[in-house]
Amino acid sequence: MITINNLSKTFKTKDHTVQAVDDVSIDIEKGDIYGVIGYSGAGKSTFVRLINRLEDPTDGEIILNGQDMTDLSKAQLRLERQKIGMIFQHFNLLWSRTVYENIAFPLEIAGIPKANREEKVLELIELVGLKGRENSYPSQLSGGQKQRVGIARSLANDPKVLLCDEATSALDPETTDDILDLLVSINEKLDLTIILITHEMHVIQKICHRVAVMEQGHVVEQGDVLDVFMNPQSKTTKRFVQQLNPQEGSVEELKDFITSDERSKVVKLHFVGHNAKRALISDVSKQFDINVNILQGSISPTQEGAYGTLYVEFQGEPETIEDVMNYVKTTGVGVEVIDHVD
Amino acid sequence: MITINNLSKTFKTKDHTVQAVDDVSIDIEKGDIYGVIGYSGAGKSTFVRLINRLEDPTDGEIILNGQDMTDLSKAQLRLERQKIGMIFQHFNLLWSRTVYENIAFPLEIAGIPKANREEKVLELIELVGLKGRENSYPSQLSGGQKQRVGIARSLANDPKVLLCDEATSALDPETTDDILDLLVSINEKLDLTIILITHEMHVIQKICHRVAVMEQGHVVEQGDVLDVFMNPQSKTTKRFVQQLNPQEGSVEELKDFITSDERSKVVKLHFVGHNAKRALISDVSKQFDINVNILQGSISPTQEGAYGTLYVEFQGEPETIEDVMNYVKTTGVGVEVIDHVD
Amino acid sequence: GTGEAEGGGNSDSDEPVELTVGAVPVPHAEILEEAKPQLEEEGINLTIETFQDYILPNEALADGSIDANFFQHIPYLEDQKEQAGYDFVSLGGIHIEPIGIYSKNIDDVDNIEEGTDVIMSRSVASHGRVLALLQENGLIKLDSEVNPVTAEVDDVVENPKNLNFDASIEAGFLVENYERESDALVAINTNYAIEGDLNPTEDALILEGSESPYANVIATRSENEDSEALQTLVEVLRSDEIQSFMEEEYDGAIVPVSE
Amino acid sequence: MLTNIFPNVDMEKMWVATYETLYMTFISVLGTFILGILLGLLLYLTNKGNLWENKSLNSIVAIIVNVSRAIPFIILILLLFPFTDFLLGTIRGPNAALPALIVGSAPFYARLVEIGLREVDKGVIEAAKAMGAKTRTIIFKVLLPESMPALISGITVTAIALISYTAMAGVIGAGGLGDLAYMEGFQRRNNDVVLACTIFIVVIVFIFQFIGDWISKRIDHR
Amino acid sequence: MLTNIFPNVDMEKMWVATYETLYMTFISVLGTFILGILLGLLLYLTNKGNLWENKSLNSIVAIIVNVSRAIPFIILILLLFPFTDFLLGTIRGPNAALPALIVGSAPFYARLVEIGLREVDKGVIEAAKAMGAKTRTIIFKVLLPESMPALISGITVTAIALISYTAMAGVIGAGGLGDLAYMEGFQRRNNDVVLACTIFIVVIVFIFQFIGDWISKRIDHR
Ligand SMILES: Nc1ncnc2c1ncn2[C@@H]1O[C@H](COP(=O)(O)OP(=O)(O)OP(=O)(O)O)[C@@H](O)[C@H]1O
Ligand SMILES: Nc1ncnc2c1ncn2[C@@H]1O[C@H](COP(=O)(O)OP(=O)(O)OP(=O)(O)O)[C@@H](O)[C@H]1O
Ligand SMILES: [Mg+2]
Ligand SMILES: [Mg+2]
Repeated sequence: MITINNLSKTFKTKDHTVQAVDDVSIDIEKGDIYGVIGYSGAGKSTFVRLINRLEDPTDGEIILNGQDMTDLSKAQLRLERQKIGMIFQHFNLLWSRTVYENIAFPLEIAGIPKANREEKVLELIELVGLKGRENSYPSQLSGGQKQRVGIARSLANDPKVLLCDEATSALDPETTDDILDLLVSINEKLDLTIILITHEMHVIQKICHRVAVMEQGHVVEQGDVLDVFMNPQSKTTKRFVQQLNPQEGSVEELKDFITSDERSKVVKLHFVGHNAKRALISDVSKQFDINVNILQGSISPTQEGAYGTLYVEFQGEPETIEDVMNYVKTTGVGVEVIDHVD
Repeated sequence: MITINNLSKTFKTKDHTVQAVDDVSIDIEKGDIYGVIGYSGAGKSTFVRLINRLEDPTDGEIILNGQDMTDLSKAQLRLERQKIGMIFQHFNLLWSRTVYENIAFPLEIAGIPKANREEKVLELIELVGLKGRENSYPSQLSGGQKQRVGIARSLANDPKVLLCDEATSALDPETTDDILDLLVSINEKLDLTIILITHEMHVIQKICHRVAVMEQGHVVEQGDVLDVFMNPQSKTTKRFVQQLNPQEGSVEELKDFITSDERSKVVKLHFVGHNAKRALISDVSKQFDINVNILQGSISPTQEGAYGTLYVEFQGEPETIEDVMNYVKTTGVGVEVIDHVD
Repeated sequence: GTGEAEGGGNSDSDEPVELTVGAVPVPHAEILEEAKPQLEEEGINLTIETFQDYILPNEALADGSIDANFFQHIPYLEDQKEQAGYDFVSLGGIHIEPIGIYSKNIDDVDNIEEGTDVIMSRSVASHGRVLALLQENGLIKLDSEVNPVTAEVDDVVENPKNLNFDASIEAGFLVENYERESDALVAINTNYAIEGDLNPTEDALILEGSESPYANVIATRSENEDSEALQTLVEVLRSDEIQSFMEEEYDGAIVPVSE
Repeated sequence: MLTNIFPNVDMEKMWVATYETLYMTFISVLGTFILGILLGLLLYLTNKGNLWENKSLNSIVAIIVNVSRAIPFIILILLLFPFTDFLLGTIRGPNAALPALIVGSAPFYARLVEIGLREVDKGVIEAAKAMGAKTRTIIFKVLLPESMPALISGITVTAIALISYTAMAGVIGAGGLGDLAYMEGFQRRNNDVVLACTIFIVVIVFIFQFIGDWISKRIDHR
Repeated sequence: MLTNIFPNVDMEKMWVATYETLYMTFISVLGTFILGILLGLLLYLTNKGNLWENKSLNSIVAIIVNVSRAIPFIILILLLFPFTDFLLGTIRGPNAALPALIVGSAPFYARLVEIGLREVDKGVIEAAKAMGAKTRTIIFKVLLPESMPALISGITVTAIALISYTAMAGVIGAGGLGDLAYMEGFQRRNNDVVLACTIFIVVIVFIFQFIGDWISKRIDHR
């Protein structure tokens, strides 16, 4: 659906040049919810703005539905843009227009006659759950409601692709969940391809099928969400995965349990995917003469199955612990001895 | 240290009156980090603004160090305010002043001669880790650095109390942790009483000793953080506690495990406090003929010990499961059978 | 200031006498400028203050910031004395600036059509003068009870040609109006006419005669009436040299007087 | 009783003058609004980072705006004589005052328009671009509506300045209250006429301010 | 060569007039700055929700500001004669023009000051209050410094308008470039003098604009 080849964008300012996007190649399939995650300044916004040519690429190509976005005339580009929806962090609604008029705006731009707009707009208002608020002005809406208007607006021209640049970063956690649910349902209902930029890992976890991790303009990792979660390669990705389980990061509390006693070992268990062995601790306790203390960690469901990390303490004879470790490895659960905390 | 009795504040506007704070009584002890949590509009900001009299209470008293804040003259109030630090969500730094000058501002207000300011300001800059940035303007700082300036500024007059109104809500998760660590270290170093407003539960979890939950102007629950976490009474509190373990909220995935099979039960285990039995699953598996599948949940450390919830599946004979349940109850771990998900 | 003026005229004194006279730029200030060397010989140091309007020179004279002024004719002076209660006297007329009525398209008084526009300066002081001139030429009749000097457009009682009066144009714009409003009659003060490259004696449709009562005078406060310096000033301005300067410089558009 | 306090005030003349002042103000406000918005849009659009970024065009417009703001009104009237004559066939009367009034105040208003346009949220403009909007659409459906409260309060300020400006148009026979105050009041030393005209002007000012405030409040949904 | 293009231009007179224009502009800009900030602060502080909230005082100041903005300059000069005479002992010359220039432009600037003050972040004012600041401290250490770029660009606009205003002060013998252009240039049909004066005025305008932009850029650390 969207193929991006060797995309680069360099900004030149007076005193320095910034390579905001650097040789990025990505394939996005129809119906995907594709997440792009990265720290501030990683180039995420620039990347997404290159897709609808709000920025002109320095190099590379963007093929959307077989159409190379980089060699369109101005008029063609405008038409093409009408088929790409975009949702913004700060909503970017026109305060001078009501909810209805804001949603009708892209239809006006596309030159659809007034009479034909109404049905579409009302349908969208219904879809995003704003019935009854047609004549409210944005200033009379809450953040979540504003973003719903933003979503409805982005869908007005029946786009094939939806670009979301930090669409939920300005919202509180409650409302974020709400909006994400709405995006998922739209994705399913309309079979829409969504590219979603965020710096919040739980947004990726909650709704994305695939993810790319950006760092200094490069894509350092990409693939299925679970694959990336399971085997984070780069430091950035690891840090993001930690974000999902904040406790995993703060391993200081484990210190008290890490002793030189051979009969006690702190172990990190990593559960990933549909076949993660959920009964592992129970099994081990039964089969081996060993005590398992759960110290901290979490297990959570994702779009693609269970995922999580538990830090546990094995208490028993050194040899038994060794046996247990070997057993765990056969079950497909990741296992790692933690012998120091820094 | 701070005693608040029957505090109320009513806003009267043209078409309606709002009871923003309604009969609130709270005791805060010296050195406490006291959290106030609640949804938007619950009256948190109004509450904290009543403490330093940025709003005049409609009713009730605020006794700070034995001094009733409600019957001070204007001049006395100004002096009293100089002893109360305040940190704001949007930092509220003067862009026209450098970091140094911003931090010196409260000292200027307190009429401290220029020569005597320098030492204090430099000490504070050191404390909040901004050495070398003295002459930067706020616009040249990141959000976290700005908030550090805000913190340093609030400490300039050696306040006895620090009021923080959503001090971290405008910051990204990384920076939030950073700022919270700084607050804890200041609390410990200076034995400062901190009142901290937030709508983010993990902020409370991370640094507060005690917490009050506000809803529509009322304090619906207050006490030690762990007590409130363990036995959330009101719906609001429950929802907040859920925020901490997002998976706990999304129990839909448990549906697949809840069957009419008598030999399988989905159980919620609730671990609270220092004596939470960490080896429970291991124990049970050894002692009883039963399999324990961990479905989802998390265990995390708090200021007052471990805390968490695990959803597990017990597989075994109905009577055995019954026995296990009884056994678990004796260990002090909360237990509850989940037989439906809504 | 006043002090010097009072003690003035003592040509024996080594100290020159300071004299400050207010005037409008053309021609009054220029005439005064021309008289400076002669006055110096008489031991008078003349300072010229120029004004753009006709109210302030009298105000300045009244409050003592100038010793005399030179811009107005007797009828106007009389009118102002009455209205503002000034205690002024005229020390004598110096010249007449005959006002003229000009038109680009109309070449004869008899060819003036019904409803022709008459454009004149917004200076109220000159309205009566223009109206009197029109009356003399039989174009209108003024209320006989009104002093023609202070007459206003409202005082026209007979207007057989239905002339259309516009009495609010900035004096400096009159020549421009003559150029562009070609079907109108434009009353132009001589100084502006000269500056606008018009020759009053040739170009004017109607020109005031030398019998005009509108001689421009040196005016001062009554207390200065006997000031020797001011007497000397008047004498110098009436001298042959200055009179011939006026005739030559202004091409006959200014008529010197000596009574 | 009023004739005692205002013995020299001729109400008929007052009404005529009021009409002239209102006429000149209305038309020149209209002209200033249109010309000012055009110039303001040009200033804004050709500025750095905006739709028609063009440094030299921007400088030229800025020079025109600055220069005409600084030229004294009387000189402006003079410079515009040929143009006014060509346009209207006369250089006298209320109509002849309009070109100078408009040229004198439009550049000032243009600056206010530019300031107002700069306040329009860049994000909203970008959103319109992302929807495939033409520049014309962005101007008429985003820039102007979103800056309308600023444009309205700007034209209110300008209109009030124009009221005082119209007095100067008296020099070409445009009449109006300011001119009446000068001709009948000041020159004839009738202080009552000056006072009466001033009162009338002040009332007009308040009406303008009221209307401006009301409109800008009505259309401001921020 | 220059004397060929400008045969009637007397450079000495030009410099005198330039000096007069600059003198009047400088002093009146200074006066306008101070009086305008005072009035602007009053307008702001007495407004709803601000430190000295006071509806009637606010209305009174608003009326004064509106009224003096609308009174034609010539009438203003006239109305101020007694005051000017009392203050300076004369009603003529550049100094005598200053009261009218200042009274004529301060209200306009006051509005710009008010707009600038409104832009000051309410949170910052609140922070100062929470630190126990006196109103005076808030005014001098928060409100004025934080709105300074707006105050500076406002006084730049006002100063440029004042340059054109000074031309009108010619009626009381204040001189200046605008007056020279009118008296020596226009009235004597010396177009070269008009042109030369206009060029001088434009140069002054650009210098003012440049200085204003430079200062406001320097002090703006946002
Ligand atoms: N117009 C521009 N001119 C110069 N540099 C730019 C421009 N836009 C972006 N950059 C730079 O490009 C880099 C990438 O910016 P970008 O906005 O894409 O990051 P981001 O990942 O979206 O960050 P954030 O999470 O803060 O939004 C940054 O270093 C930024 O400073
Ligand atoms: N000055 C005011 N006038 C009228 N109503 C007010 C005023 N300030 C606050 N309120 C109302 O009081 C209630 C409590 O507001 P408050 O700002 O204290 O809530 P909050 O808990 O801080 O919310 P948030 O998380 O959004 O900051 C709200 O309903 C609000 O609308
Ligand atoms: Mg971004
Ligand atoms: Mg709040």
